[in-house]
Amino acid sequence: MTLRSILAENLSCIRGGRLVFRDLGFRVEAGQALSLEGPNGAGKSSLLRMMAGFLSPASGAILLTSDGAEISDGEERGNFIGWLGHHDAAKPQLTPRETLRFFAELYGASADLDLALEEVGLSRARDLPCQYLSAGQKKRLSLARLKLCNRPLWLLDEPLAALDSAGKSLAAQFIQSHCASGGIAIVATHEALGIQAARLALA
Amino acid sequence: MASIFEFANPKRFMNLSGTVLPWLAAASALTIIVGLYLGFTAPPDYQQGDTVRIMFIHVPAAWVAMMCYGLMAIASLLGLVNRHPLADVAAKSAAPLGALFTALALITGSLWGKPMWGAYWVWDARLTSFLLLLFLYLGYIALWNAIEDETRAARAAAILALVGVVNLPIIEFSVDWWNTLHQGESIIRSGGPLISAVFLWPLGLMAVGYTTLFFTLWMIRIRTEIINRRARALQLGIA
Amino acid sequence: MEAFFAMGKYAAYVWPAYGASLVGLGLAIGLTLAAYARAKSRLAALESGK
Amino acid sequence: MNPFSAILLRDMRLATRAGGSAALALAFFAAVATLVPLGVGSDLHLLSRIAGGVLWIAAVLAALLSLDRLFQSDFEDGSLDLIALSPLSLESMSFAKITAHWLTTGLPLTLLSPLLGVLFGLPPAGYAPLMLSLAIGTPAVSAIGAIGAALTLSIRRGGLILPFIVLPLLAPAVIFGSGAVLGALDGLSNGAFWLLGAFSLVTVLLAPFAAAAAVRLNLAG
Repeated sequence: MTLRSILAENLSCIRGGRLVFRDLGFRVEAGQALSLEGPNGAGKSSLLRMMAGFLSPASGAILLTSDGAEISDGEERGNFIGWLGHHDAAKPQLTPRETLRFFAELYGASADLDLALEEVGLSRARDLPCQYLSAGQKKRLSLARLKLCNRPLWLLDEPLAALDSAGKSLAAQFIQSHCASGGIAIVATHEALGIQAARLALA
Repeated sequence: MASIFEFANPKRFMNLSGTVLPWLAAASALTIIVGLYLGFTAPPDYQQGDTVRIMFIHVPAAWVAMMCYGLMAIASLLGLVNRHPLADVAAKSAAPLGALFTALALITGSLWGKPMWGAYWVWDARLTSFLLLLFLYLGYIALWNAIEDETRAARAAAILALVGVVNLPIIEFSVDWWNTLHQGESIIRSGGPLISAVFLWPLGLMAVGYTTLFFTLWMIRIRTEIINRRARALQLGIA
Repeated sequence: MEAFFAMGKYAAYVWPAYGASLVGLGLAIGLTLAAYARAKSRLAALESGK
Repeated sequence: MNPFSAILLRDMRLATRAGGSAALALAFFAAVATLVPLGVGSDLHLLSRIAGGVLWIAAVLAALLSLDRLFQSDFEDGSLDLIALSPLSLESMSFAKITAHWLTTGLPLTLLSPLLGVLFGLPPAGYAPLMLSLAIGTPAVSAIGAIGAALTLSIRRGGLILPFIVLPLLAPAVIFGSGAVLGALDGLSNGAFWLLGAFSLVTVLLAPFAAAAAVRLNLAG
């Protein structure tokens, strides 16, 4: 199921009784990236969670078109989404390899785990329980998991956080090759992504 | 905007409750006063003597306690299914009242049974299920207060109320089964043919009185909650 | 009147039961009405103050 | 390997690894069972009568002890978002977690229970009924506890409120469970095993839906 585009029309969001944003709209075509910018509390994360279908909009709609079909249901949209959140979903007692194997099985992705770990520079720390990994290493593990799950619509929340410069360029390269292969990436970020992307400022 | 502010001023409910409230309050006061008068002027029961008069305040409290949990479950279902915030407010306002009436049923029940059993608390099937009902209410209230975010608390409590209402008959049955295991037939005969006609009138009136009192208090508490949320919305400068 | 309060030697059960109910319902009515009045005055102050 | 067993095996691995909740639950179960005679006295006749009830209550408390992290640890480290977006439905995830919890807590408690029965002077004839009632009943404890765990996953100290909100819902399990052991001891067949089995079946089938609904509402948090 190849993804064509994702469209959001006059979205508004209420969280904890507070109006987070109102009348937000955008459209992203396959192969494009969109970076969400704005101060803390502007609702970048809320928008991403809304795109992921976790949070239903107070008003407005999100429409995803894949070859032929238009999907407006949040839960159904979930099957298209590759998610990278604030936290790195790495259990302290499990090793990077075990973590990747779990998500590969969960998402039904058959992939070479060692190659995936190598790509993000974690092959040396492969059998070390994640509690000993640095924040940057855990973020790299999340990037490996994101790529491994092989989903067309990437929703990334601060992917560059905790990464060193090598890590940042690795993340940028991942996003670029993802878009090049026809995927969409919507990224909430404070730093410049270093790739060609449309920008949407949330006041 | 089906959001928290949409009902900030639910005109329909406020107008409706505004007109109904005085009548409801008057009806409840009247029925309770007449019920009490008839209750105290009725002759003592040939078996239980004057303790039978406790039945006039035990049975209505027990009835309202169970009715309230049913209403809470219905409001929770409405709140969950079509996300109507007024339903959440209704469920939230009902719980403390339900807990109060359950507690009253427990107190009056144990006082009613004391002369016969010789002890203030006996693990009688009916009293035990009311004790568990009280825990259901207190659990509901505790869950609501433990979660900060208002809408999340409402939905979590609604799920607990629905799980509770599905389990209530099972709990009732298991307690009755348990009671026959340990103690034989339950002692309090709280309803049915045994009551002579002279007691039926006060019991009926008090039941109506307690029920209308419950609805009066419930409606006032809902209005209070709506007004508070309206005020909070004004303070936040949103509505 | 004396016989009335004796409640046929069950006074120690009937009156506490009625007493508890009176206190319980009285508290409920009192607290509910107090909260209601407080809310209304708070709203009135806010709306006039705006 | 399908997603269901991915979650099942991961949760079991996490529970049985060092610091996992399985060993703690067993230790707690044994601790409660040894404390009661110290409090109640060593009269074996009395202890054998209350053995079924005490061991059942200890089993319920031990299970609840390890339940409040059932969803919370995945909620806090972001795994729950990823699981929600995976092909596995939240209902099947909840069922997998309930099964993993029972296999790492309910089942070991059941196997350990005759040993503690000895401490209570439970006659050997009582071992089989005790184990049977725990084997049939502890799934219901895991299921109802899972609903409570899902409802309280956003509360920082949810562990304290969890036993409180599920207490009345667990009453039938304790009643039928200990009733079955007592009935077997007295040689009267009171149908408790069947009632316990029915209760377990109903709760295990319905709990995943309630737990999934509670998880879903917390994802929208």
